[in-house]
Amino acid sequence: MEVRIQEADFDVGAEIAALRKGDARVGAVAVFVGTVRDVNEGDGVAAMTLEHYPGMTEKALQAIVDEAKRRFDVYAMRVVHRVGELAPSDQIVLVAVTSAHRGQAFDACRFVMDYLKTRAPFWKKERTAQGTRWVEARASDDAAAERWER
Amino acid sequence: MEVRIQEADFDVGAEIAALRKGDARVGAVAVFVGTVRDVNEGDGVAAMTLEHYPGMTEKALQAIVDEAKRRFDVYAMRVVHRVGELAPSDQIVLVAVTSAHRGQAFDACRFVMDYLKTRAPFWKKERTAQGTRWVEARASDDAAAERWER
Amino acid sequence: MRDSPPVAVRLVFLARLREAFASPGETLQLPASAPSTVAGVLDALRARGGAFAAELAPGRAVRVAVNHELAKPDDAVRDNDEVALFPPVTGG
Amino acid sequence: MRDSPPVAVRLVFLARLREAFASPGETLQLPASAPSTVAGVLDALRARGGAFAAELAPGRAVRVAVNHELAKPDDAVRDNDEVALFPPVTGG
Repeated sequence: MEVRIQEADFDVGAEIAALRKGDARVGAVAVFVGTVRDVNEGDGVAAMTLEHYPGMTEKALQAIVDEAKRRFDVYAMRVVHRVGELAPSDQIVLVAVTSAHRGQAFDACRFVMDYLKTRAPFWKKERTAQGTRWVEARASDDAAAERWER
Repeated sequence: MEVRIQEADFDVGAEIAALRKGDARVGAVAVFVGTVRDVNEGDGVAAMTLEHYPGMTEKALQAIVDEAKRRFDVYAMRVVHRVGELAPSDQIVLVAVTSAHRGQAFDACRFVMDYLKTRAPFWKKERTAQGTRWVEARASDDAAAERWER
Repeated sequence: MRDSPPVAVRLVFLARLREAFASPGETLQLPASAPSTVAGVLDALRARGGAFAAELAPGRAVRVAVNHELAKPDDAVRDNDEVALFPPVTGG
Repeated sequence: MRDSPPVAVRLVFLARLREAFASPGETLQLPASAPSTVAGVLDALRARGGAFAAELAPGRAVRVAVNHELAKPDDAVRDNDEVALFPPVTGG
């Protein structure tokens, strides 16, 4: 499966190994892992809940992966995104890409993250000493996604 | 150790875990793994030997890591490069970077790979059906490194 | 008044909007006078006042997906469409 | 002829150059007439002809490191420096 949404943690090494398995054309593997930071907007974060929109989420992620495959010369891609309750340092998201060459692998990996950040229906709710709050979207994420439209 | 040169293979998952360990400020981990392709310049590659320049190699890699830390807002970096005899699909190099945000992590990871490709004293010798040959440097690698000078 | 057939959409409220509206969703019968568009749906909800007017006020960032695809205000909605309202996404 | 003290450098040949010169390195006494620079070292080697002239011919891409730092033709070399000659790198 190119796209997975799950409550369980994932094993980065195992995911990369599965993605590469049997394909000796691969010369480059670019990987991104997003993790829960213990501080956001200056406040300590004790826990986080990740909500999503079942039904749309898988389609949105698959559409992003398909677009990346159209734009970049890559062999295989994988996106794993967790939902539910997470703690600081927990893994949230994995994007892994194989290609013959590093430029295409890096570009495709970054493209998927930039689009995921603005188009995939996930929402973070943080618990801090002041109570719970929904994380606000960042203008810098919109700007990062728009760079690919130029 | 931020920089290692070794004949032994490396465990990507373990390297990432060690890099992240104990640092809950981390929100982004960018990783690159370079692997031996079974075809290069149109010829099948049966095996590869990686030679380096002991004494200079460690210094060159550390200088690249230090420069990346000056340029980008990152927490921790790790470079592992193998030498000796390798086969198709074998891992060659790992670059891993942690940061608060993905843009800096991606940039630092790619910067290290681009500089490593043009400044770290490693040479590949391939064994093909036609015999052994030293891999020729690519103009595209020089161009990739020069992008960071602008 | 128009002659077009009645349009009912299945609304889904997510994240902050689900909490603000104290509901995961509902079925909305579009007023006969309303255009069968995303904007028409938002206007019908705003007309209720209260949390709907506040959360969907012009200038508040609200995203809409019709049948799981991101949609714009002028996009059409049809009878039985699933129309989801949510804040800008913050995953990854 | 100049009065400067004699300069001997420890040459290291790597990768294709090690094979072409059939040697991992040697100690080179720079001629008294040669400038104590990277270019002076390369000229002294080229003057030997054979594989040295061929591999170090103008237009061939050769990199030089002095005491483990990448160096340019005008960079100085001093007595007992380690001067490595190698093709453009191809790691990663």
